[in-house]
Amino acid sequence: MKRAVEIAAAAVVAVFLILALAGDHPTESPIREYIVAHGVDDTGAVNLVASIYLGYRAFDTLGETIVLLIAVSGVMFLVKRSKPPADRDGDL
Amino acid sequence: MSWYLIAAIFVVGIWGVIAIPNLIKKVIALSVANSAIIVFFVYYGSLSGRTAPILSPDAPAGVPPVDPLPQALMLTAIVVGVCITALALALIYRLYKRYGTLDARTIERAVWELDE
Amino acid sequence: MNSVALLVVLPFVGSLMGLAGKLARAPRFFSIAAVLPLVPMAGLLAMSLPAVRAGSVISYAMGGWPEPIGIVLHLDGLAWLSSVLIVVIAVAVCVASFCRTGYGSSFFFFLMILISGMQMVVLTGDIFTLFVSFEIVALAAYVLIAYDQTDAGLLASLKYLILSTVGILFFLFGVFLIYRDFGTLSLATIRTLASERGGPADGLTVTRSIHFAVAALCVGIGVRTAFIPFHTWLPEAHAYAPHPVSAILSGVVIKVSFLAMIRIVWTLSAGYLNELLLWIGAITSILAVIWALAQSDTKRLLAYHSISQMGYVLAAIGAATATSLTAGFSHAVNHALFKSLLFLVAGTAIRMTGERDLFRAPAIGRHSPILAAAFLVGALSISGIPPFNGFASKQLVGTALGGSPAYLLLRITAVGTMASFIKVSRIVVPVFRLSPRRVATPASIDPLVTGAVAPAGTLILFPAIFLALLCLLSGLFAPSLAAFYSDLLAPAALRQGSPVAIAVAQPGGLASLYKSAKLIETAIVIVAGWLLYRLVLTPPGKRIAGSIKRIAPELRTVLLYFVVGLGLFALFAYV
Amino acid sequence: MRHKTDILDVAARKLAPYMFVFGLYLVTYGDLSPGGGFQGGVVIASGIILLAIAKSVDAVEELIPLRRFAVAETTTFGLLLAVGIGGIVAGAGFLADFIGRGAIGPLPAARFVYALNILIGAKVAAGASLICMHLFGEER
Repeated sequence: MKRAVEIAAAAVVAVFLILALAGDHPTESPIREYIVAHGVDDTGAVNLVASIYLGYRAFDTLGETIVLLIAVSGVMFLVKRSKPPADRDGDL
Repeated sequence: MSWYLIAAIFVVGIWGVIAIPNLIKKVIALSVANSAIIVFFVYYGSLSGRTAPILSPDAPAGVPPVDPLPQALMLTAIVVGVCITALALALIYRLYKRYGTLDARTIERAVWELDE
Repeated sequence: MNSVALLVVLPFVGSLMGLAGKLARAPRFFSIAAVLPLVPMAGLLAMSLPAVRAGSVISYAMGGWPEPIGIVLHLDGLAWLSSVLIVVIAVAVCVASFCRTGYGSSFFFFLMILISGMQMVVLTGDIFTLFVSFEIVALAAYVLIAYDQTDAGLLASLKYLILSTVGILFFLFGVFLIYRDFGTLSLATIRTLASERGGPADGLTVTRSIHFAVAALCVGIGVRTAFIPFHTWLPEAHAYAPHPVSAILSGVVIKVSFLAMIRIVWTLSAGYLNELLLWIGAITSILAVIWALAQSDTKRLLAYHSISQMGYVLAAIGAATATSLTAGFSHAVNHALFKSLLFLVAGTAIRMTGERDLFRAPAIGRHSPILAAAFLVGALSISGIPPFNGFASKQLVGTALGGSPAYLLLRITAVGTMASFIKVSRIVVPVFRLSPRRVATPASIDPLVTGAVAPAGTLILFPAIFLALLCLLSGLFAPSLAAFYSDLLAPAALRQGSPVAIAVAQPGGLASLYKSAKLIETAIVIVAGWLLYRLVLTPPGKRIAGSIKRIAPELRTVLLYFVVGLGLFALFAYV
Repeated sequence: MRHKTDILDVAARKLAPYMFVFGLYLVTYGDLSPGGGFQGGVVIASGIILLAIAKSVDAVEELIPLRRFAVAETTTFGLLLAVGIGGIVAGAGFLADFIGRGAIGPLPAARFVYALNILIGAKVAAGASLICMHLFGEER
């Protein structure tokens, strides 16, 4: 019974994906054409991935480094301290 | 066809998160599903060209490069996925140290009965 | 104009101060330095008010790259309002956090990161940046929820992590579908492309996979917004987080993600989701209030009320009538104000008495009458008693919903809210201690008698009084505030292609705020609430409450709920 | 590590420097060839992690104190923000290229991308190895 529910859930996800992926889709993208044409001139990076990653979408990259920073300090915070903080609330 | 293969990876990941009680395996399943999403993007990007998106002077002329945008986006997504995994492992580690088990059901029963 | 970028950058600088405090071992100084950027942020927002109110959008291209290529931040009325809300609640929460010595500068690091992440969510006009900012908010929230390192906190955090990561994977899938069809990630460009492709008659006739994309995006954000059936992480996460964190999580985090969802629904003009949102909202509000009524843990009860009140917001937005946007927003703002207030005071009460169970906790009213009064203001606001702000926005929601059958559910919810706040007010005022459970606390160990109640600290009084005053003022000036909100929101809604004529401001609907019919209705709600409260305390009522309380879905069930919700949204997308 | 052999020890010691060099290569040539700050940083971090697994976290800590990693992580974040704000100060906008471009030659032409690559490489290397060493370090 439990298995059946789980398989049903997976089936819902599968049907969702199949229906969502079906159909024809255009492959032309104005952004791609712009980047291929102007990427090197705009940012100077021959590697277009780098020119997007650190040029056009550098703000995403900043956000990503912040996510990394939170993860690092979160892991340090959670794993290092084995004894509970000194000032505990009485609550659970 | 490839779309459906990638979709299968995603479904396996989601199924694993739901069905496997072991917390570490749940996190692995999350990573699997995350990888499926990454492959979706990169595969779609690869459909539109033939060469790497590096426009150095010695690159073959006339061959369109693949779409670089999904690749750049997925770099970010990969980092985010790694960070989530790390944080999840740290949390699981703390719970494991306290309860001596990785079974989600056992831990949940123990924790929520604490405050009954 | 740099002000928009600074709104995001300043909290980052603050968080850097928090980190520096960790390394430099001078936590007190750096903690204060960490929260100081909130002051210039408030100034920047005040400065940009005239332009925003005139209906213009202040845009800022990150790195100077224009819209479809780069990332552009937009400060419109919607973003301005939510940004102000974030800053106001953040100030109150930061002051309250200083009141306890246990929070080092790393706490403020995570708090400021959370704030900057929320600023990114409200300002960004790019769906992939939206994903990144959601993850910033989420990771900071995971750590903050587990900050006290209790077992319950750790597990609540892990539960939230797994559920919302599954959600965000679907969100990314939605981003993928949109990129595949439109070849762009900027919401404004998507909007123009979509309206070019389809006739504007029924909104848009985009491909079916875009409908699925909307479903996937909504499901991903739905986990953050915590409406049924994605609500399951919230009670634990908000209840076992440190008290100031609960205040900010309940106050703004869930609303900010909801804003992002409305933006996406508007942009892709998924008007067909309105009906679903309306009913999900109504059902969420009533089910959550039943759950709340059954709780005996103070913070859990408040957490369930957050879900319930988000139901009101959802229903109002879903109703898609002339006043609905203003109604939903003013309720969201008001809820942020009074729920933060309630969480802060309840947290202080728990800290003072060391007891989470509201039946066993002694009332703090005699020790700190100001806090008790502030709590009562919050309780009166949330139960919709005039002249506090909850009354005004609930009446507005009523106007927005009109004669819809969903409004009936919301009326019943109002009764439940009343009852549960009579119940929870016993942590501050001993007047309501009529329960037979009172004998469970003999006078000999009653902390009130033995003096085991810790002092509240004076610093907590400032945010409490501040928020209570805001609750009162926004209630008294509700009509003009509502007009102000609709001034701000209408252009933003129209620009993003909201499918219905939400733009019409209707202060007339508010002029009749204090009509006798409404006051009588409120009186009926009060009486019914009191009766319900008495009913819950009878033995059969307690038995039912106990069995409802024991329904605590475990992780597997939670994920199955998630899949059910996914199916629901997909069904609406498909039909 | 309970069952440690000399092979593991020697292999790790010989391999790690090459991984560092390769990582540095990926970081510094990220704007010209496949690679970049993140990828190179991860390779450097995996070199450190290899040392930590094959020898011990303590051995790595003797080499470089963990605290220094944390300082590096914070400093690079501060520098990234400073670069972003520098764009505002220079009038080009947050995170805009305000350094300008050099000619193609021995020095990198895309100076801005190059600088960001190095910052992100350092940050990722420090961050990823910190995460892993904290998770290993508890074994003691």
